[in-house]
Amino acid sequence: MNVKALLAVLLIGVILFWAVGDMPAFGDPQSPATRYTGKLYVDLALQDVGVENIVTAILASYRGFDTLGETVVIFTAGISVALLLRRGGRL
Amino acid sequence: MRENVVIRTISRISVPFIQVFALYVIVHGAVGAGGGFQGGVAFAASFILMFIAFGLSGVEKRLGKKWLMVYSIIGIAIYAGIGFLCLAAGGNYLEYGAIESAVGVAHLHGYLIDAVEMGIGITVMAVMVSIISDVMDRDGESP
Amino acid sequence: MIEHLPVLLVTVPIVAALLILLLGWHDSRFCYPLTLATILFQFAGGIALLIEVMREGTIHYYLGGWAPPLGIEFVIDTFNGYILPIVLLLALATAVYARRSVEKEIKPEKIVSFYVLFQLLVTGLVGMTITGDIFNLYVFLEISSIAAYTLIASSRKPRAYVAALNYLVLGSIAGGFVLLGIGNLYVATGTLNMADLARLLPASYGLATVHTAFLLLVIGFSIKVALFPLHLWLPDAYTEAPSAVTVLISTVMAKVSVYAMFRVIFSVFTTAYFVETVPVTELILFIAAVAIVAGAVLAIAQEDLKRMLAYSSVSQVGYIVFALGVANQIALEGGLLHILGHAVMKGCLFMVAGVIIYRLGTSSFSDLKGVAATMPVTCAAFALAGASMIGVPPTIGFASKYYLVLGALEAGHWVYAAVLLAGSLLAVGYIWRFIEVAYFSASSHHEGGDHHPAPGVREAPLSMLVPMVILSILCLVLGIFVDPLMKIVAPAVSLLLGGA
Amino acid sequence: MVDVTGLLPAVTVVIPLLAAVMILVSGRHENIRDGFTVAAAVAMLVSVVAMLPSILSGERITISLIPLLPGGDLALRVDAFGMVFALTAAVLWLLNSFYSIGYMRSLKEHAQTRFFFCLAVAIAAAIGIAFSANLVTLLVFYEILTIITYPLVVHVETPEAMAAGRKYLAYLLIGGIFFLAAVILTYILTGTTGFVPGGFLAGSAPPLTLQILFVLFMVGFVKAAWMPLHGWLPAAMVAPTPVSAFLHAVAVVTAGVFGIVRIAGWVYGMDLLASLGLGTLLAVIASFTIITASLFALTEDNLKRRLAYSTVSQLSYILLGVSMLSIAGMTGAMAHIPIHAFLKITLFFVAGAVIVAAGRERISDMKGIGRKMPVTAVMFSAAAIGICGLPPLSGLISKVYLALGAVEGGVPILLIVLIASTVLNAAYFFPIIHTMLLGRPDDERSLDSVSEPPLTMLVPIVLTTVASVLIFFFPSMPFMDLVEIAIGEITGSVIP
Amino acid sequence: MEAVLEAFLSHYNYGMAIILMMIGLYALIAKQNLVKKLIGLNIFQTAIFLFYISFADVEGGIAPIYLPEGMEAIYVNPLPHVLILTAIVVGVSVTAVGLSLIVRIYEEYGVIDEAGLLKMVKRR
Amino acid sequence: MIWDLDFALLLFMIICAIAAITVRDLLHAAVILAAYSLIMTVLWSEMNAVDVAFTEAVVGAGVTTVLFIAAIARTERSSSD
Repeated sequence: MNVKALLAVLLIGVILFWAVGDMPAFGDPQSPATRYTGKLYVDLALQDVGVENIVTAILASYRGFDTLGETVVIFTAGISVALLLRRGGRL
Repeated sequence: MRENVVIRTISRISVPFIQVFALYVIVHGAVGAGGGFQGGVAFAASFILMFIAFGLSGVEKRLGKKWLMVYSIIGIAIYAGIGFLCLAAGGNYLEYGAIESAVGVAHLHGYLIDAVEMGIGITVMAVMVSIISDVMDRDGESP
Repeated sequence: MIEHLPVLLVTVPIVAALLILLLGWHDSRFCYPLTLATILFQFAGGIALLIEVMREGTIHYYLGGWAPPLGIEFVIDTFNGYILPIVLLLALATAVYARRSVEKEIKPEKIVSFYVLFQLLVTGLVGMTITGDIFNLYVFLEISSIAAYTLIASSRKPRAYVAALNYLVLGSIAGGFVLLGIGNLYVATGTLNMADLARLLPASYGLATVHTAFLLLVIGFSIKVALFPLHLWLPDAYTEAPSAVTVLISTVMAKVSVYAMFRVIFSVFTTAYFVETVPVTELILFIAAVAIVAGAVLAIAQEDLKRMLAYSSVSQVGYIVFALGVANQIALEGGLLHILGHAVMKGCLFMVAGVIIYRLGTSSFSDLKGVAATMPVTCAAFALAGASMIGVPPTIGFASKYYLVLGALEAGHWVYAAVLLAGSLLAVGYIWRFIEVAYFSASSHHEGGDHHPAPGVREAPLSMLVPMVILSILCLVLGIFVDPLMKIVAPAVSLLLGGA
Repeated sequence: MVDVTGLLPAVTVVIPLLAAVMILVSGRHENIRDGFTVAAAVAMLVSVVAMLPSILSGERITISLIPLLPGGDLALRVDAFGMVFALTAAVLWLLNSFYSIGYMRSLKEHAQTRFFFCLAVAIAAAIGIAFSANLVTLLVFYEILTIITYPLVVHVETPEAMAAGRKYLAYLLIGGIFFLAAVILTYILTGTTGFVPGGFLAGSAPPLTLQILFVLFMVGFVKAAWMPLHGWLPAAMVAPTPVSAFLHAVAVVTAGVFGIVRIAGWVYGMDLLASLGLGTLLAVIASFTIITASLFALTEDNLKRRLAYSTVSQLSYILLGVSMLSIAGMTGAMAHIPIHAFLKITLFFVAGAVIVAAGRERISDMKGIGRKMPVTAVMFSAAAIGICGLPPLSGLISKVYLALGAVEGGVPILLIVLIASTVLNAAYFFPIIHTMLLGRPDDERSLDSVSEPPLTMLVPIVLTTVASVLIFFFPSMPFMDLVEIAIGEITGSVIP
Repeated sequence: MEAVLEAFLSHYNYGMAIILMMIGLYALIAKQNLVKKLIGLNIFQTAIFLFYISFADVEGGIAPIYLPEGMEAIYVNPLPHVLILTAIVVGVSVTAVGLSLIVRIYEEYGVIDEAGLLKMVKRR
Repeated sequence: MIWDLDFALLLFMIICAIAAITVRDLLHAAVILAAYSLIMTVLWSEMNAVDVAFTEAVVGAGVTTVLFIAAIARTERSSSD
């Protein structure tokens, strides 16, 4: 079991290392991600949303729906734990 | 939990500070590091401290598990509700600009984001407290 | 308000879930009607969207008014326009069915949270179906996963906890892989919007990053759909979950995972990528063929109805993935048809298993002798849906298999077509186990007249019977009126193969 | 050949289906339930007969129900050959209904509702097979027939019956898979599956492919019980006798040979078969089956099993006729379908009657039973003589045509097969006749309780025998006329 | 040598993240103890997060919070941060549910390692 | 960006990770996991991801650890592997 797991993990690791080879260098300002959407957000956030923290701007406005989803996830977890562990009561 | 006067006193003093800090974190989200989620968890931390200091049952009695659920509902409801308000104002879902133009007030955007963050914070706080009390609780509410 | 329908399909149920919790706290009798009403609304909305898509073409909905790639968008095209009503139809049927089974299998004080999670699960799956943003897909995937873990564990059986934890572990690995795959895609292109990805990816088809992303996403979703070597979580989870949950996850959740897989492979990577750039179709075909045969053989070996059906799911997933491997118009039409067909028939079969557990408290074959005498309608539903599973004409199962074999032969995959046909023979092997036990078991033999019911065992309650019978009749009706159905499926397949 | 659109074919198929539903609904009230069976049988017969005149005048009634799959709508077309099968099935089902009711009630069998329900659906499927306008429709009804006859085969639910049922399913479903593959292959090769008189496959693929395809079809029609794929048929003898009658005469095996003739005449065409050398293949299979099955029949003591092997042997006469690839041979083949059906059902009816009236299944137990059941035994003898091909029963007609065909087709060796099989037929039938009529029971008193079966069973026996005699004397009414039209269709020479 | 160092420097933290992932994944698959599995899950997830944060970084960039008006700066890519904020929440939710399940399993069977569990499940 | 600091932190994290999954005492493992999270926090804030670092500090080192400890307190501390 251990050997099998180790092999599987190593396989995944090799694949990932292979992928890293073609990735833009660490901190490369010309990487596609930074050049494309990253720059768009940085350029637009202040005038579009009007908050200083770009992360918050994206979190709450551009990708606000993801955050709603995130809140639902945590809500789901809360209900789940209540269902699993709570005894008595109404949940 | 052991009854320890020092812990109790210190927590009694520090809990309000933590809570104020948590609120600050939530509101601060727009301008600096922080936001609803972090603030919510920090707020929950104050309750965890109380769990440790006063024991579960005492705090739960004061808090009421029912209210935790209600809070978590209120939190999401704020968020989703703002989304629906945007619909009502004629925009797409969560399109804050629509509310701005419907109400006619500029710069409402930031406040709406604060409100949304508040909603997240409330939900996260309530759920975290609820989860942790559930996991810590050995005997359940009423066996 | 019609233009906001896409988002309402997801947000209204979220609010409804809150309402279910709040009102349910007050009185748990509110839960069921609320859940039902919400899913009914979603179903109606899904149908409306399908009609809209067929008439007007693809619908884009920008959340927050932000155009992609900045914002998240919902996209409804012919493909998910077709999947959405299926998902919601099954969810609706399950919701109707759930009531009595939940009353029996879930502790009374847990009913409220059960329905909340049920609602959230459906919502998450609808969100997965409807979204056009790959990270949003991940978020909804996790909502539905977490709800599913708990729902599986919500039956009172101790083994259910173990099954749920196993699923959680594998599901988290799947989630992690999907997340990693998304990360790799993002690194390569800088966007998360699926259409945008499809536009930008061809430029980087040579990168190892993209290949890895493809691999990770496919492995991740394969775990979720329980493709053969990665199916280990499925049998326990399906067997130990409460009946209603089994129906829901075996139909809706499995199908949405398949949808997500197809969506990513076809709409993000496009056929050009996985047929030409990285020719993996042969491998996919091989795995699918192994899945078909192995799943069916394992199913035959089972001694428990529910477990047998679970393994049968492993086999049937192979058929759908098979279409992916063939990747031509006809085979994919068969695959999409099988998504519908398998959802309907497996839903019906698991409902039968649930009903039997509801009445007899067991689903082990040795305890089911002559059950057809006491539960004739239930067993008739099983027979019909089972015939569809085998692929007896003119059921939907036959139609999809016909298309699949036709597609495989057209692509020149003779051997795999033969495997496909052999798979349907193996299906006879496991379906017939139940038929023999239920209908023709020696213990049910009474001289003269019809069978005498065993005391205490009666036909299932009406609210469980009706969705079950409707689904089983659907197996037949859809199979007969398969041509009108193809008017929806064919454009969906063209869309997938068109690559946009 | 004129195609006319008409609703009647669909109506004919729907009648028994409706009856099936009504049977389920009225299951608790025996008389009403059986009333529906009879009513449906009568209605179906009327409906079939109503189509007869226009078919005889050279028309074909078509109706396309709904588009189903690529390669074929769900479409029905009644032509002369389909009519041969449909008419046989309709007439025999009516008789079989009466007989079944009598049989089931006499033996107080369990689950009668299920039984009659399945019978009704099965006859609908059989009629559907007869009226299919293309391979897809044929496949649909063929598979339905397979599945729905399973509950009939395992009706008694003993372990032996269950084993037989598994065998039955295994053979027929594997066959069905081959058939499905063949249909899809046909569609891929030609883009159509609709039956065309004289065939439509010619030139669509290299010979080897077409040869393989034909083998697929042959395995697909395993219902024809050709050797060595006949194992399911004797095994299925554990079923109640009306089911055996149904399997052997009314629908199932007939559907198999019907399918093969359809494929030969309407998909391949005789010229193509000849050029592919498939006639020889068929001839070998058929001859082997005829002789071997007859030998097997000789060794069986169980009456029903002996009859089963007799069926296996007789069915291959039809294949033999096809294999001659001549007009006379084909005529004999087609004519043998109704002729054999009428004769064989009589034999099974008698076998069932003996079970009901005397509770005996083994031939050696039937000594002298004819004294107590004179009518039954005489009818049996008559039908057996008919099968052997002696006048004045219809069996002679097809044999003559087959012999003609062998000569005409230039394969006189097949004549030897025919003669040998006739001898063998006599060899396994005459001992039975002898035992029944002239044998002396070991224990005289054991026959005391034996008497003629109830009228509902006796009348069908007499009627089928009379029908066989009538066919001999008036062969053209209507079967030979229909066969002639069908032959005209596939050979292109229009004989109105 | 220079080139090797260059290549190493430009990708080493991806590599480290992958090693962490492998450690986590190994624990998740191979460890018998259920709590250990969840610890592995946590490591696996945080490693993925590290991966995301790594490719968000920009040479010489600063945190994505606008400086007072008029001041020019390079900001790091904010989008992965947002994604990871969401993913962290998902991660903690899964952990919470997983731990609840483990607690329940322990209450039912009295063991929390897989081998023991297998034995217990078989016995019942 | 100070690459040797980064590297040292990453190395230390790997050590922590290995320790966390090999230690027999689950409570120790949980605490080591908390340390791992804290280092992660430092690393992220050093990579200019302040929001994420903040969250990881609160969640990884805070909530997750509390959850683990609470769960271990309800089950058992020792692990066979």
